[in-house]
Amino acid sequence: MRRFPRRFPFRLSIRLCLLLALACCCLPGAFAQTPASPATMADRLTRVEAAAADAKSSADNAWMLTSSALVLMMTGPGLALFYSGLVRKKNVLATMMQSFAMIAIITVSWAFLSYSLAFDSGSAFLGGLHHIFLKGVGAAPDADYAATIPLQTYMVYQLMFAIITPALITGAFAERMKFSAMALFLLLWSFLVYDPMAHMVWGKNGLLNASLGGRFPTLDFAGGTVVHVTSGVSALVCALYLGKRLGYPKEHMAPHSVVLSFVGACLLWVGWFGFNAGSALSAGSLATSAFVATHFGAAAAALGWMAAEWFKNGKPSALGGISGAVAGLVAITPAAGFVSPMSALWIGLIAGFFCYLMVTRVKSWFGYDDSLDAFGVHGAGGTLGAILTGVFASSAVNPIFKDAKGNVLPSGGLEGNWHQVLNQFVGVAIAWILAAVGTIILLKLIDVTIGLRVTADQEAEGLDITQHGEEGYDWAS
Amino acid sequence: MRRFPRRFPFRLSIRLCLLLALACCCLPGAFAQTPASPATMADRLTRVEAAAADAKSSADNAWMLTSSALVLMMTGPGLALFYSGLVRKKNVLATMMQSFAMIAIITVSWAFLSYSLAFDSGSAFLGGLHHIFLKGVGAAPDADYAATIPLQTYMVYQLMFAIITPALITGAFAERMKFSAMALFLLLWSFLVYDPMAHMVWGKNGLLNASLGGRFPTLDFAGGTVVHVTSGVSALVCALYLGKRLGYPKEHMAPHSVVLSFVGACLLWVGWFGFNAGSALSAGSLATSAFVATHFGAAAAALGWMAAEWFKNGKPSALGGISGAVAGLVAITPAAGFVSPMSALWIGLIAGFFCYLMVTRVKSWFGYDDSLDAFGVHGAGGTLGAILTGVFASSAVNPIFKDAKGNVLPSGGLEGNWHQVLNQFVGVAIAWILAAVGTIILLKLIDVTIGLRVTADQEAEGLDITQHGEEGYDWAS
Amino acid sequence: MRRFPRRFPFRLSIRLCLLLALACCCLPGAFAQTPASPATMADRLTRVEAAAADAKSSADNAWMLTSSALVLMMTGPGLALFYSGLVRKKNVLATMMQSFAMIAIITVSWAFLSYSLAFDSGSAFLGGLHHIFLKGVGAAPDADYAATIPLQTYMVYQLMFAIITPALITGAFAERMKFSAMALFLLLWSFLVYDPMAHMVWGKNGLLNASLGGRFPTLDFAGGTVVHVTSGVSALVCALYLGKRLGYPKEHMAPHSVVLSFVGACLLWVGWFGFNAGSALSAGSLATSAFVATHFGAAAAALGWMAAEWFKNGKPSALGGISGAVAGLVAITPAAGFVSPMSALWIGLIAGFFCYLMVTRVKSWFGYDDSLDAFGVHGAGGTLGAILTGVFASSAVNPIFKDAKGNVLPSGGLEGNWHQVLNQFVGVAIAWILAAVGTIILLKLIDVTIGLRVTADQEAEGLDITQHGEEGYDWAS
Amino acid sequence: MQKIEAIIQPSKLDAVKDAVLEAGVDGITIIEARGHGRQKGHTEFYRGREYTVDLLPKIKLEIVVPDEIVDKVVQAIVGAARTGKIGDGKIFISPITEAIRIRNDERGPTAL
Amino acid sequence: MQKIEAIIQPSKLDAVKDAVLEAGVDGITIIEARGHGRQKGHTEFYRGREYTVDLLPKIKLEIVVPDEIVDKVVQAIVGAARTGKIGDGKIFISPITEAIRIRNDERGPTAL
Amino acid sequence: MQKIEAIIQPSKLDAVKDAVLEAGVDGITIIEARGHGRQKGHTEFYRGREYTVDLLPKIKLEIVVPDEIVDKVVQAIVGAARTGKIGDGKIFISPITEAIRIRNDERGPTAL
Ligand SMILES: Nc1ncnc2c1ncn2[C@@H]1O[C@H](COP(=O)(O)OP(=O)(O)O)[C@@H](O)[C@H]1O
Ligand SMILES: Nc1ncnc2c1ncn2[C@@H]1O[C@H](COP(=O)(O)OP(=O)(O)O)[C@@H](O)[C@H]1O
Ligand SMILES: Nc1ncnc2c1ncn2[C@@H]1O[C@H](COP(=O)(O)OP(=O)(O)O)[C@@H](O)[C@H]1O
Repeated sequence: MRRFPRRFPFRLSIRLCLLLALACCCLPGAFAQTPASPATMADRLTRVEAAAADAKSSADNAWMLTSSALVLMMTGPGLALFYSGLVRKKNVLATMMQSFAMIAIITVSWAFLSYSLAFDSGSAFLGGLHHIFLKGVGAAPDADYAATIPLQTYMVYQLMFAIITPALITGAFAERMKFSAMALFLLLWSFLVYDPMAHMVWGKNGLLNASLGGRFPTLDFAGGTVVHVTSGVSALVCALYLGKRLGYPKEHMAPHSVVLSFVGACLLWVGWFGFNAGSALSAGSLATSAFVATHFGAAAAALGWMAAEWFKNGKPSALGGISGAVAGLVAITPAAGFVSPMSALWIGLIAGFFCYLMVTRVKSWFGYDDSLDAFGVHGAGGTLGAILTGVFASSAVNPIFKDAKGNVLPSGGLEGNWHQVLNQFVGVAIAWILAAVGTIILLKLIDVTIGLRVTADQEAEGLDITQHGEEGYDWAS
Repeated sequence: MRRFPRRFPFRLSIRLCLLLALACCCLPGAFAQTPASPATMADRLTRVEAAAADAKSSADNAWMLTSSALVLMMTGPGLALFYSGLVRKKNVLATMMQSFAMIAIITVSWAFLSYSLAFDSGSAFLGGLHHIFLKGVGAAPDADYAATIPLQTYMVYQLMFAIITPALITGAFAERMKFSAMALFLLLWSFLVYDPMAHMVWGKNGLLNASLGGRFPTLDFAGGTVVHVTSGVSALVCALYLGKRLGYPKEHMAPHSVVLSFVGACLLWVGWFGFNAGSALSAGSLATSAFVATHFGAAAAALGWMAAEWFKNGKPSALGGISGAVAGLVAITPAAGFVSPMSALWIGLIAGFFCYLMVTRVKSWFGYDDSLDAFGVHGAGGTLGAILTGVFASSAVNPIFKDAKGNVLPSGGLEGNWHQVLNQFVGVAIAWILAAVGTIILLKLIDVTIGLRVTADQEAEGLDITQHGEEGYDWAS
Repeated sequence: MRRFPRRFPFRLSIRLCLLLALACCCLPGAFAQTPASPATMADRLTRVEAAAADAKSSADNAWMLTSSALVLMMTGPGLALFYSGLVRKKNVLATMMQSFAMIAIITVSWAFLSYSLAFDSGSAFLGGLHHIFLKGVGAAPDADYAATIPLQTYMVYQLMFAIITPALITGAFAERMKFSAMALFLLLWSFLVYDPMAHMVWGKNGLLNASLGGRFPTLDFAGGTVVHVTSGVSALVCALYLGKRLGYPKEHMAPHSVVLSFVGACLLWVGWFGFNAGSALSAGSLATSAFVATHFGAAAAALGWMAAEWFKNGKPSALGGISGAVAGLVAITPAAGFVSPMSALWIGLIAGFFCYLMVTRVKSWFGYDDSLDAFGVHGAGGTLGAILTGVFASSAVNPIFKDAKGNVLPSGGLEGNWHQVLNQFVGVAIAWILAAVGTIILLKLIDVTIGLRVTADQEAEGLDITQHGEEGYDWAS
Repeated sequence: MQKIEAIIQPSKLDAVKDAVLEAGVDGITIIEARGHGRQKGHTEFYRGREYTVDLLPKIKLEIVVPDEIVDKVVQAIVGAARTGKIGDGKIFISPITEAIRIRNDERGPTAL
Repeated sequence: MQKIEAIIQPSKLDAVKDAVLEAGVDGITIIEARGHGRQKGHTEFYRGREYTVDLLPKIKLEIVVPDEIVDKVVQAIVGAARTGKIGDGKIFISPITEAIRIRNDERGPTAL
Repeated sequence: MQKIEAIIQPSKLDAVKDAVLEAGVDGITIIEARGHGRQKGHTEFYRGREYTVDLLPKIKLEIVVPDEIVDKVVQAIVGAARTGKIGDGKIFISPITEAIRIRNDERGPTAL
């Protein structure tokens, strides 16, 4: 029944009364449009040009507000469920709280300081302080970031990214870190690691900003380096610094509810459309191609991981399927707006296999306890995705490089521009270094001050009771 | 990668073929636009003016349909999960059913009668009957309510509010009310309390309608008085009238699954963007600022409540965090479209502390059994928010008051217009009185007819089995 | 506070800077618009016409991307939760995996082949191969399908339908089918049954395509025949072919968690707005009326089913309420864009009763084990809805039939066009035959090759452990 | 030493626990159980399928006590658990030959 | 009086329950358990980590009966619970010195 | 034959299980339990309401063994379950008059 809308007879009438309505309440001197109007054509043109721009702005804003809500949904309940299903019953609430605390804390720090540090113009490495307390962040758009939506929309959309990034790290030190230490660490981390990285890649004058002429243009559509590499690498450092959970790996530490994790993973998938397609910052066809790439990457990665399990264990698992999907979503994140649907399938498939190996083999080789595989999935997948973006980026999908005459230049390696892969390495390297160094410093700092880990007894009793005085499931009732 | 969309080379071509497409199937005499067109500029202008208005309408409609879906998601599964996690296992389904029944029942009563009672023009207190069975509620917008979206969109969006409001009350009499009595009570309640209140605040000729020149202009952006004060106060009356649950407070009545409540709370938060930002009724910058205020209020309140717990119990709890978030969402609801982001943080913080005290102290002082704190959170938070709206409302964010010459007048107390706080009190007072009186009458009525409470045996066995013949979790399988 | 947006003073300024922004970065020769511009009116007109078309496209695309995300959410986590809550604990993950596998598998097959088979023009029964590997599916719209959105958006939106349809079938053979057999069967099924049916009803040259002049114009707004009849009928065949679960019906096989099913059902409801309102393929008033019809149909059906239970068992159940809602959503699917809100209530009410009888009576009469009632709800409800669409379709809501002179002709039976009911029967009949025959062939094929059912021991131990090597809930932790 | 096994209504757990501690017991072990007996169950409906649930939720207490206080404890349980309705439950008594406290290998009544 | 404790396969619960009631038992208490024995467990995989699960779901029945019918009940259980496969479970019998019906303080076999 | 009932800390389950199998036991039945004893519980807060939780999670093992190896098994349990902290748990021993293997109706010690 698809085309009938456009056959609608009374649509014209609607359109007209809409017009009048709009006229009456939006356009000064609208009366001027009644037949008897003396208004010159020029006036009408100017008004309708404004009206068209306003309509475009509303359309893009509608999509960006939806995307912002979707990205928040990724952290809560998405990630909270995904992670808390993987821990033992006695830590389910504490794990959820780590994601939830990020929503509450980072929101405030973002409003006070972080937005300015990340997106105010400033040095190549960090933003300035002109926007602290969101000064000057209002309804007017900033064309450097998003020309058709209120800057405030851009601010709150970016906030959702700043929330989920530290929340991802919590997977590495699940089941053993003090709540107070966790909160303090991640707050400082967002200042020391996230804000600079976001500025370098997306901020004005950013060192790696490919769209605003950064020194080393790194392609990162939706945060492969900014979000996943930084969080994943920091996760690895945390796992190494904090050490293993008591009894790991000897003891039985199977997920207490893969059911919760499954639901969380599905919500992550759905929310990721806001994360990647939203990063087009408008509702045009680029959003669509990012949307498609995202979905394809996730599906292919889920198949890749499951295939690996099928081959290795004789059967694919639900946990494997959802882990693969998340790995694919991570890997496609930097590429989403640059690659064709078919390339997205390749990236996803490779990521599925790669992360499977990282999580099942590499981790056990080195023997660190990255409890929920924050590094294995986000660090590894993010790094892989960032590199592959340089390989698969297509100028047909998104002609980002042009010569002086405006002729489109090749984007990625497969188009002959292998140099871009180098730039990608630069971006990744900086993210690795910044994340690793920043994380070590902060962990050390907190370790010597308030301490990082709960006591052995508390760890045995569980964080829910010892950190929050609750139980996730009440046995009695 | 933010700006590339707008660098897209083949976007012009798209735009053109879009244009043609649109032309072909939307605009009568579109052919007139081919170069060879004889059509006068005037014709083309008129058509493009209509096209721009249509585009704006589609943009706003896209956002409002999304918002409507989000607000439904608040009730189911959001509120259903939030509440059912807080009860004992034996009442989990019954608690969910109370929310679910509202979705089903109020939808029908809204279509038949309530929409008309609330939004048909009529007296200052109640709407007329011109729109029963949705007569005259079609595709054409009603400029008094929302000039750019089909009236039907407005109708269904408002319906979602009418659904969640009575559902909120169910928290007060959880675990002890007959399903039949609950359904009948809340249906009548929506006629007697909700429809009049909605009409007064938002309806044409409404006594408190600030945008359509009501007698006592009360600022209520998204339903602080209409939704939260009415439901919260009615909840208190229900708790007092029905009395305590058997064994309360002596017996162990801890939440059977804070996990469920956590998920529900997160979905409430996400859905609330539709609730508040959707109340802009368009996708413009006002929606953005309501969106931001909503998120900030929730985050600050979560911190406030957790801080209070940390101070009092030595540790913050997950239940505290989510309760705070909901309290903040409630308090920011009437203010969302009027206050700056920073004011939103203040309102949230205050609400977090205030509701914490209401729920933990005041309730135990008076000793009523508001089982899930519907009053402590929605009644108290809603009242607080309505007052604070009068304090923090900013004419810079939303210049609602103007003098004859159209000069912007101060909005809230902090701008010097303390009189507005008085108006807010009037609105709140009316909501309190209407809710309290209406609720008592209905409870009495049902009590003497079909009876309100289940028998002691049924209460002990649980509502799931006695009211619905099911169990939430099957032990055997 | 509804109207303030349109009173905004600085909105004009925004609009202007928006305009400039848009101008600067979208329109070649934008400078031409500065007062001093020499550009002729005609140029400006052409540009603004393009801008208006672009805005309309973005608005519709925003809604369609949102809808696509919502429809994915229906399968995961929606359907996965709804179904897995109804099985026994030992099969919870396997049941979720059946839905999840469809997301992963069908996505790839759709990209490779299915999209082309379904939507490439071709014969009346099946599409061609011009679009394999999504060749030619780009940013430009295809006016035959959706004139205002990128064809890629249409492709991915349709993909979400292709995913959920086979997933629905899994309800029939839950708790006893091999994972490998399930995956292979449903993959082949989507080629043999879904793609042809989708082509016939929605594809170019489709035999039943009512909007593109098919031979037997069947009204199916969002997939009553394509999605629900095909999946439901195939489900029946599966149930008959595979036979009963061990111990059915003697043994205790109550849902292991109606709580999960409840959450799933609510998410299905919310997602269904994307399914039905999204099928308008634009964000105009038709989307709104489909949205309203969807919600009303679901609510009335929930009441219908609950009323039937109340009458029969003395109490309504939560499972009954949600089953009714789903039945209503199924039945309203083909009608959503053609019927008035009041007709939607009727369709829903009838569907609620009808499916209740199918599931509780008819099934036990015939004694097949349609474990989760995929046929009773989707097959029966879909068939009923398709027929009732022919009865209630209203030319006032959607004037689909016109005579040569363009005068609107009656749509449905109640308007006198009983002939349409006949056409509906044709569409339904074809769906039944295609689904039944195709399913039998495939089941036989797989049965003789790799085999369909797990062993009795595996079935007793549960599919989670035997098919996936996991448990849904870990008892120990 | 004697082992007292008591099957009671879940709603009585708190009361019985307090009464037993009153009676001088130091330790109790509690287990969730399902019981079938004279108390008739209820009917559940799932999509028209009717289940008669005749296994009702019960709580089982296991208390090992020195012979002297057996009667006292039994009285305490009966007193606290009784509602007079069918389904109140049962108490079973059996001999325990040895008790060991894991912490310090204490044996016999002193280990209780 | 004797206490009959039977550990059986969960899937056999309904059958055993009916058989036991057949045999003239009035009351049964059922407890979810996990069992380890000759029956070998299975392997589970979570992100490459391999768990050998050797504690399998079992159901434990506790039935206190008058001495006379002990054999009859045991036969009933064996008959209903046997599949012949490893893992069918065990029955243990031990003496009960006293039984009390909480509802009315009845004692001895009549309390069962 | 003797029944050994051991109540232990959940975190000790794996260790105790291995130790007991070491000691030559063929079968074990495990039950989730809650325990009250000298070990003091903890406080939980739900919206300001304070619950003192004095029923702590425990695991109960039931092992029926031939008389000969009772001490050996008890030692194994004590050895593996002891942390020296209050709450380590208890072991209770009581006689079993008969044991039957359902699978093949074997009786007596050989059935264990
Ligand atoms: N012979 C028995 N052996 C084991 N448990 C029993 C026995 N008789 C009763 N029970 C337990 O006691 C509970 C209550 O017994 P029931 O006959 O229902 O009520 P009453 O004890 O008041 O007669 C039962 O649910 C069952 O768990
Ligand atoms: N000595 C024992 N003490 C307690 N429980 C036992 C003992 N031996 C077996 N069981 C229980 O009986 C179940 C079945 O025993 P198993 O040896 O696996 O099969 P079978 O009884 O057919 O030899 C075990 O899972 C365990 O729960
Ligand atoms: N007399 C008893 N009867 C039954 N169970 C007991 C008894 N005493 C202790 N227990 C169980 O043993 C557990 C540990 O006992 P507790 O007194 O807390 O520590 P400890 O054994 O180190 O003194 C208790 O939680 C309870 O489950």
